[in-house]
Amino acid sequence: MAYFNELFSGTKSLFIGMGITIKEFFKPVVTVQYPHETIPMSARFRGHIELVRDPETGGNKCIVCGLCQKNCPSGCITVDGEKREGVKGKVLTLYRLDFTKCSLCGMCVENCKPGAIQFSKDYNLAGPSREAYVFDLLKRLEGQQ
Amino acid sequence: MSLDVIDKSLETFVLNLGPQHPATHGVLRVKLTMDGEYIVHAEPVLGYIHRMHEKMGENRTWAQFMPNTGRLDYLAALSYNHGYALAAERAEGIEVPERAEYIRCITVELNRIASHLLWFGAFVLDLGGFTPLLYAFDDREQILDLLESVTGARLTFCYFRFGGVYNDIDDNFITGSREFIKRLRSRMPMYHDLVSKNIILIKRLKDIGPISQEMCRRYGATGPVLRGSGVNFDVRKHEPYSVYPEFDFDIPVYTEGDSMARYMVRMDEMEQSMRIIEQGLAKLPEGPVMAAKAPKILKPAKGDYYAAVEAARGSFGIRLVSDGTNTPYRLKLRSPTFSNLSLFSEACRGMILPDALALMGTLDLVIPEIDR
Amino acid sequence: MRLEKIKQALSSLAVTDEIEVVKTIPAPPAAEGEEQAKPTEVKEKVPQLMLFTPDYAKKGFHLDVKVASADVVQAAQLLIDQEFFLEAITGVDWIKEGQIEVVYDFNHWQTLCRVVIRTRTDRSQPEVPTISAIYSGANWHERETHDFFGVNFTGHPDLSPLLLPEDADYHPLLKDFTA
Amino acid sequence: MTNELIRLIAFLVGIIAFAAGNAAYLVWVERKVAGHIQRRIGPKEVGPYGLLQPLADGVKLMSKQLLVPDGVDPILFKVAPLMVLVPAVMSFVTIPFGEHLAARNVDLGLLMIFAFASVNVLGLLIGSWGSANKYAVMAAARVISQNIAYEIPMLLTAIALVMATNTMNLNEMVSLQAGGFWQWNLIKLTFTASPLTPIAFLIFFTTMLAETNRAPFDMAEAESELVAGSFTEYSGMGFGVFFMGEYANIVIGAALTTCLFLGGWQSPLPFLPNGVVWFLIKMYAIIFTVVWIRWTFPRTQFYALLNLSWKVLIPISLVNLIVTAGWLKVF
Repeated sequence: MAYFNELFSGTKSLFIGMGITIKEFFKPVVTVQYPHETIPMSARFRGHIELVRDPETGGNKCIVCGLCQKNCPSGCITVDGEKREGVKGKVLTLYRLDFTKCSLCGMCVENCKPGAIQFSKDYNLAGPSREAYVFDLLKRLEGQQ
Repeated sequence: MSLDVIDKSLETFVLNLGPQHPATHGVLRVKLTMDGEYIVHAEPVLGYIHRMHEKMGENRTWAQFMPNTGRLDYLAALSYNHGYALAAERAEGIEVPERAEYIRCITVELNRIASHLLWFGAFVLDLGGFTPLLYAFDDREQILDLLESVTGARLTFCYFRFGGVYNDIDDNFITGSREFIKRLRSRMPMYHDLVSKNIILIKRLKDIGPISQEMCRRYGATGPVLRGSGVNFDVRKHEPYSVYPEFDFDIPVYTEGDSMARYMVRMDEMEQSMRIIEQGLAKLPEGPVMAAKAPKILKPAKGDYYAAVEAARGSFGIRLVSDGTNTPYRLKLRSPTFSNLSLFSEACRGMILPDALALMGTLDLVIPEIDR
Repeated sequence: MRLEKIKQALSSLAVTDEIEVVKTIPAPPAAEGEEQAKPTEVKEKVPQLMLFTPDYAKKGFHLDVKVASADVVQAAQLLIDQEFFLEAITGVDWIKEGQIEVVYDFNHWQTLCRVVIRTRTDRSQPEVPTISAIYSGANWHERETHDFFGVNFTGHPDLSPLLLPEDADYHPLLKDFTA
Repeated sequence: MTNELIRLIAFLVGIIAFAAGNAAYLVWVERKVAGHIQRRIGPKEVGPYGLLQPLADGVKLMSKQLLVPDGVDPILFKVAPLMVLVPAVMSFVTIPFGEHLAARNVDLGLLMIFAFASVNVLGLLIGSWGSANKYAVMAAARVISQNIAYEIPMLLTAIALVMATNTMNLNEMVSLQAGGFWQWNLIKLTFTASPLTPIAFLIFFTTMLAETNRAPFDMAEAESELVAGSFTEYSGMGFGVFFMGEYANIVIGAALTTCLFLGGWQSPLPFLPNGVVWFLIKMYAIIFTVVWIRWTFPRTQFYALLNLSWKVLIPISLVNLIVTAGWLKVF
């Protein structure tokens, strides 16, 4: 007898399963058609880091202390600055980020006292070669003028 | 049904369940000596994605190793951050504020549900059913959005710090999680009807791949694999850490020890995690999110420390040996799937290939975590 | 209760080591703990039974026993009889003392009792008998420790590299390993 | 004589166009239906609603190099795809699409289709054995035992039907089912021949699924276990021809089910005119169910599949046969 009721309960479970999929068949589509529509990134999304624009001077807030360079686990930041007379502290001349090695952990942004760097929001970073991922953040900042 | 394999002289051939195969999630190679459809001997070959995290640990400061822990098992990365943070806090003796503990538990449980949902989809895909994978991903997407709104990352979070969490959660995270739990609760019966009660799947999983308790003890298997064989061992209850004692949730245990039992353990665990999140959100205290006197540069006292956490796949343990400097002297990562997989070669002897793959699916493997 | 039982069982295997203890007044022979008087420093070798029960909250384990490398198999047999399961095997390279330490972690399903068994072997010729006959899970753990530290587990069925490529003869986790 | 020849050639061209067109656009239907079942939309980029997608696939398959790996038996490797496609297209000959739209009105039409149906299994076997690939050999072993196990219940249900309608000629069988839908074999026979006919219909449908290696029984191309089963070594048009063969088989199976049980080109209501349209509607409804099943169920376990056939389908179809015989004897 178990043979029959297992048979019936089996076929019943099959039809229930098909019922579910046909219900889903008529429901609206859930996916986002990526190349045509894109979803806005959340406020705290961690893209690659970028220099923050200082509202007064229009330049960057970096004091070239090198803390981010020291704290980065994979050593992908190289910072260089020079002393200019009449300017207190150092002026940033080079801020190179090797994004191929960055693991987006946020140690740099977290330990930056003046808050000179932040996470950017862009995520589609297709590039032809590895060098395309070595960003010069200073030029990027000026580029955004 | 399992062929009792007597002598090896049978005419067998070696089949490579190669590093590139749809059913091995990641790069795991299993050298199977097969006699026709039956497996005579299976020998997993590891190391295809071995990155030597432990050596990286030895030449980075304590805080710099945190992103590595997320890369071990990227499906439940927060549990690994939690394990490492716990071990370091135990070594240094840092007190974590109440609110941070609650946030940690809530985000870890959300991450566990996301990991189980992905396992559910991928497992049924291994058995041939394609559609449940996409329904599960639909739900999982909501968790990833929630966690992204708080931590900024979707998969490899680097959200915990020694003494607390990176930043606080806001209100729409709380309302978002509650709304998510309501939605997943309404969809769970649909999953059970579509998959768990389906006669084809029951026939595929019932008493296939039995794993006995004694085998689990000899191999040190933990997590849902162990709970599927009738042992009530869950680090959250067995070795309570963080604020888990405040939540009342129970541990699903099934005694049959076959693939169906392990499957049902994970399905019920999703329900339990939802209960934890609800209680966590209800009791969320106010207060700081970062310990007041968390040292910037960690220098734990000499000696070795051990901390274990219940990750989605079992008990993840970290053994830190510190010699007082700011870089760890030795950092051992005890990965749960490493032990779970070690019993595969004994468990799948005499089975046919599809059942062995079903068994491997229930072991819920993540190969980067095995290879470290 | 379980901690006491296993402590009794393992105390027979525990090794007594000479530990340099800074102390002046000869404290009573310390069976269990180890007192440390402060006033004047006199370095004295005191036989000390290497069996400690550290505070779990601070260290993360309940019992820490140092065993001669020959008795590892016996210790493992004792532990499996009391239904402990093997959590992990860790190698630590103490290059300054010229020794490699192999640490075994055991835990128990019913009651929380993490037992740590340590052995020390000489660094140039590390030899430890294998416990894979008792704990089959140790098979992989030992192969991995052999990969990283070169510890030769005598009696191990197949000590070929597990995580490193098949022809790897280097041991990366040794402190003097240069890439 | 010549107009008979012209008629035959016209039919031949029509059939091959029908088979090729169907094979291409069933892929599109399958991907669209699978998409919507999974709450996504399926191909949309190439052409309006992705309608040109099959053409793009066809061009891609043809432009790919047909790789013949060494260590492979060249003759078997090349013959196999044809052995799957040719019988499928051949058995279109006897399917009565419309009143007069049947290429050859063969008296033993049903027998011919079953004969061809068993040949395509041979094609799969030769293909996987020829490609000297371990996964393919395992797939071959499975496909053979699966098809043997599912040939018998298919024939038994067909025999029961033939006994009830005492004709093997598909055209006559369809004309017997004239009148409203209550005249269709599925319903008429339940009262006149054997009450088990709906179950026989289900068995016939399941065995048709198994014959074409579809849905829960896809042992030939079990992606998640045997990588790609019998088609592992095939690339380019070799794989394309196998694919067309598989879809042609599904169309044959669906067409056969409509002719035998659902009254081929008969209109459901008596006053509506009969015509090819009804035949196509019913056939595509069955094909939709085939696709629907594929995207709902996991694969059966190999032994459960064999047990299902030997212990469940065959006994029931035997009972159906005996009941039909008894019923006909009595009345």
